[in-house]
Amino acid sequence: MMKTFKQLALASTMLAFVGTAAIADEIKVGSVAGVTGPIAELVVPIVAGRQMAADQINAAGGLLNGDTMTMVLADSQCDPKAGVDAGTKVVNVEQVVAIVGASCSGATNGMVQSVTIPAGVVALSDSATAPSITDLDDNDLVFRVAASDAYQGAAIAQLAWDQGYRTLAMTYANDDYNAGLAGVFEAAFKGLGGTITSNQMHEPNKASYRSELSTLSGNGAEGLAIFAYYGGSGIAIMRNALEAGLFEKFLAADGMFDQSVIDQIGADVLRDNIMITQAASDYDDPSYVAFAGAFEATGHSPQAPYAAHGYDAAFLIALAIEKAGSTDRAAISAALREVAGPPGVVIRPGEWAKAKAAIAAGQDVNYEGAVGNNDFDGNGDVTGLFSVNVVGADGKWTGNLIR
Amino acid sequence: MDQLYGYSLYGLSLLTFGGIYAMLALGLNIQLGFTGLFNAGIAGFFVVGAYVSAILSTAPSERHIGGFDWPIPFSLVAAMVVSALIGWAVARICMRLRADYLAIATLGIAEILRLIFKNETDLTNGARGVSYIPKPYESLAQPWNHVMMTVVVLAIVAVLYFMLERARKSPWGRVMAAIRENEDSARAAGKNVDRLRVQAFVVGSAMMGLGGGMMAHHLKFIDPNAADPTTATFLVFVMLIVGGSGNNKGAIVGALLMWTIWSATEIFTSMLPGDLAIRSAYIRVFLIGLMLQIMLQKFPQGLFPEKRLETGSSG
Amino acid sequence: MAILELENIHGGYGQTEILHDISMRVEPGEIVVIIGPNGAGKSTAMKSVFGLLNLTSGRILLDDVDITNTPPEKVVRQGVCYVPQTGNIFPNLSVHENLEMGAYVRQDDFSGRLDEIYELFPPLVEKRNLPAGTLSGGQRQMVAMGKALMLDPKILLLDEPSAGLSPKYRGEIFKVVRDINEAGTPILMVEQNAKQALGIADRAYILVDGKNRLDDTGKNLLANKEVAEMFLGGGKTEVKKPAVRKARGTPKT
Amino acid sequence: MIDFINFHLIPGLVLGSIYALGAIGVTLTFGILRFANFAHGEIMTLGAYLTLTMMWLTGWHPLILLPVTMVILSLIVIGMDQAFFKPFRNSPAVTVVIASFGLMLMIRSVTQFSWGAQLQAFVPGIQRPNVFFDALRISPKHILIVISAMVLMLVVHWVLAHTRIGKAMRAMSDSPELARLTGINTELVIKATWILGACMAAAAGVFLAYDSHVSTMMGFQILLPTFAAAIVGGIGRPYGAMAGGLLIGVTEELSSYAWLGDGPLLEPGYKAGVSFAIMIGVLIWRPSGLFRGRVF
Repeated sequence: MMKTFKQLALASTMLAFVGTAAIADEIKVGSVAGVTGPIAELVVPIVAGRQMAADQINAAGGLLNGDTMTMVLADSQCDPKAGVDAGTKVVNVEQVVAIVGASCSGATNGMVQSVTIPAGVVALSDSATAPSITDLDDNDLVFRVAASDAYQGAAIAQLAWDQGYRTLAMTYANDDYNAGLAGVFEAAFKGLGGTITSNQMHEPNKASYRSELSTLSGNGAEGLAIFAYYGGSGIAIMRNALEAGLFEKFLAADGMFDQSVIDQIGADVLRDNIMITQAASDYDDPSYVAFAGAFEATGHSPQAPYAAHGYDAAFLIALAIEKAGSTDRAAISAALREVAGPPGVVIRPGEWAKAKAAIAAGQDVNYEGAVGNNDFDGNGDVTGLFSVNVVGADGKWTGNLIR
Repeated sequence: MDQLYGYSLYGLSLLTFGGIYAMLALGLNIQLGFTGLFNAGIAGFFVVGAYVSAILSTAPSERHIGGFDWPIPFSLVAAMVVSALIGWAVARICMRLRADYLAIATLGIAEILRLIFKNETDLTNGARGVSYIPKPYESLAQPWNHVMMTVVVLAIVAVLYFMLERARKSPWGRVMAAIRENEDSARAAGKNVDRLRVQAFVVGSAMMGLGGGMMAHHLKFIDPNAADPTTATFLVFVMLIVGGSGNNKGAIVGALLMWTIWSATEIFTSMLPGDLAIRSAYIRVFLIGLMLQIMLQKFPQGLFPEKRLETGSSG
Repeated sequence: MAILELENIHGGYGQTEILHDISMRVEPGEIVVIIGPNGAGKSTAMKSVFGLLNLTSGRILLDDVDITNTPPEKVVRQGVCYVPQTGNIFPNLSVHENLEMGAYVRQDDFSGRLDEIYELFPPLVEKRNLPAGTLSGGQRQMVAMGKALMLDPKILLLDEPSAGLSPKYRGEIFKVVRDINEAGTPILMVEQNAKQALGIADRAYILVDGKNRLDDTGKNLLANKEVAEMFLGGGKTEVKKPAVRKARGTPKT
Repeated sequence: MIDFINFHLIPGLVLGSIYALGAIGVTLTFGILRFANFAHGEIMTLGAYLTLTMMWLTGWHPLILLPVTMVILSLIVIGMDQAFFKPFRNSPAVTVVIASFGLMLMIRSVTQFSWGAQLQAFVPGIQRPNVFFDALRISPKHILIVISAMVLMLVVHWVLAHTRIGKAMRAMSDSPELARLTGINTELVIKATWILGACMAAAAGVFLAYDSHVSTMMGFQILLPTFAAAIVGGIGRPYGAMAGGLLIGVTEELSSYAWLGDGPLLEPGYKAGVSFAIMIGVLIWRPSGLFRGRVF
């Protein structure tokens, strides 16, 4: 027992040492994400995206007077309890100047309402998409680069309509993200004149969805719209549906956008049969290309859902700090809008040195990010650009911006 | 200076969370510690209390039924009453079951409760949760809002503690201890064992409902994910076992200590570079499991072993 | 040379001492009976042989080998078999499987022994594939004894084999006990039915309050006036009996 | 009607076979060691990941690797027993159950740490079902899963009914005290119990992964239905567990069949609650399980 205690004590001393060693000239930004919990598999690339932004910035001169930008990770577990706890830690103990996160809408809702708004810290979420975040009474302290489901739901509905779908069956995982998206989609598709033959909620993480699919397929729909995380239930549903021959055509949103969908189901089966919208920039857009090249070099797929958002969010926070010229939380919050939208020198991913020079010269900057122009509206939301993605000849997703 | 101020605020947060968990742990202590009832469905009573208090106290909203704009004290009482009623129903049904059967049954019931709150979208806004839950003293300027929240939580814990200590030393508490030690002889001595057990279960459930309600007010937001069994059930068990099952002081200290460990370890692990920081989140869970094992194997009585009362000649 | 010898043992469960200086022995070929009032430590004394309680002093010798505080699974391997008063069969196993379990520690072929057991207990033959829990009380007792005899033990310990049985079965069980003994197995037995037990006993020990009170041959004790008053008397004991039964119902006395 | 068989009954049987295999381990532990092992779900998960790792190394079919997985998993589980359960042999059930909570958290984090949270698949691509009689659609992997599960259940039956150690396991499940008095080496029986349970858990995990995918939470997600299966069948009764598993699996799938009108009988969102509801019902009205009395 004593031995265990000694080892623990030793370990914590070492950690404390690492901590103190890094404190010199660093500016901390909170990185709150659902590292454990139901979307653990999605979070890894998102955090990597945020980290890559910080690494690039530090390599290109750092913040303000060469200070290091440190992303302080805290686990929000997709649980509002953990979200509040994580927010408290980064705000009070780590004294972060701003926060990127949290991941899930529920954790974000708790964190901002209970912690960051009262504390006056700006929170910029890269993946919380619930419409309920839009109308928070937030003193301009809550922003997101992920478009509200209200936009994406409508975008998928329009896409489906344009592709000639008139009757669709739909199913959604019962979680904060997918339930919101499904609601918007249903209303929008019906508004266009389409018919939803059957709409079913499902509980994620079940071993089989065959009986649900059988009910869904009853009324002769042309395809199935799936709102789910690929890991929680999305892949299982598509697999079950294809194996049973119940549906051949699928529509989905960015929770399903991952290479593992193709890897696990098979490119040949999915080619021409699936369309996934994703909040993203045009893949030919120089901003996206700049991000994708660098991110791929870190060993992650640039197409991973919300990874580019993570990058943009961290980069925007850095720009706001630089623009504010200080680590004052209120000043950063005020500067965030200015650096995100026009007018100003256009800054693209990776162009930190250019941004730093422009700001030093007193110019305005306008970040055009990997996922779009990131211009915030009055509620701190972005309209977002969406791409439609299909399976390309190489077995990878290929996307085109929806105009 | 800022750093010190920040640490103080974090300290308040630890006390608030720890205090709310202490309510859950005290509730569990009545059931498991005093009476030997193995309730593995803490999350169920927690989520009931949280939603009841949340919906009653919020301003009217289109997203869910109500709100009813009740003052927080009233909504908390309602949360306790509803949790107690559900506890009563569960107890009536499950009281005859052997310890581990009871655990599995209550775990299943908690899961069903969570599914109800998640699926009955018209009532609860489903998975999207309830927002704008009022928080006691939130209009005060920082840090006094935090200070007052902590004071409220700790005051409730203190009241519960004194009530439970009195109950433990009362004839009622002695009979409970006697039942746990030897059910047959308590029965032989003419005690209505089943009724007393139901009482203990109901009181414990009400306290878990109170904890859930306080958590909703503290978070200002609640969704079904907050009733995740790992942090709403298992963590409470760890707290009680570490503190000392059967000892109210142990339940409180266990809750405060384990919450601090649960929360504060991350401050260290997040200093690890990149990928390791993510992976260390898993290690944190591992350490909690290991700690539980070490406590159970080396210190099964916990930090505060139960003070055995003389159960008298009736036992 | 005694098969089994208890020398001045003290001990009990946990901290409570129940046996205060008990000595007894079983010679080859004997039936030895332990009788005594309730709570005298009769069953406890028997369990002490099986390493089921904590002995603080004294020793237990099996064939002059010290087996004090040896755990039960090892005592069985030394050739001592014990039939507890209750829970002495595996109710969900068939009769046949119960007997096979009795031979668990045997590595050799025991089919011959199985036949002998069925010969000793003919009613079991047609029930051999039924779960033992479905049998009547007397037949269960046969299964329990048969199971214990599978090892052809050096000595057989029986804890109140006739408890709870109807008078008809009781007689049968005592007959079986004598048959077993006549086939060469020494028996140490605790009994409430003192009269019948002393009738078949070569020698008997009377324990009171965890101490030796009397020991003599079965015949002499049957004739002993004090014993007659304590255990064999007329109406007095009959009145006492229900009370005794009830008290016995409390767990693990 | 054919839809009923294709999309409700057959998936129910597949799922039920998996539950049944898991429930055998749960029920054996419950019967012989007298506690509900909450770590059993993570043991199933571990089985799936071990197989996955070996598939990366060898490229062989998961079912061929299953025996190897069984051996490795058995060794791991026996090690766990020595380190984390043996100290509690004489403790009350509550303590051991809480210890198993702890172990559950530990195994899960080790799995997440070692293999990451990312979803994995045994076999990429999908497998179209074979069509029999123009209407009956059964996927080859489902045939494989159900048949393998049946074979394994027969093996379990054979072990319990005809081997010395199997009978000793049942004896100890009946009465641990008498088992000791009979000279049964209880530690050996406990080891055998873990081995048999681990082998079945390995199969359950591998079949589940083979039918869908490998994830770190997969075992925990089927843990409660597995408990339900064990309880419905009567705790400590492997044959009951098999029947209970099939019953729970089929009922879960049938609950959302359109028995009345067009809509599903029960909203699929509540599907996860079906097994708990059955379990609680059984606990209340028939605590000894559906198959009281003679079990074999």
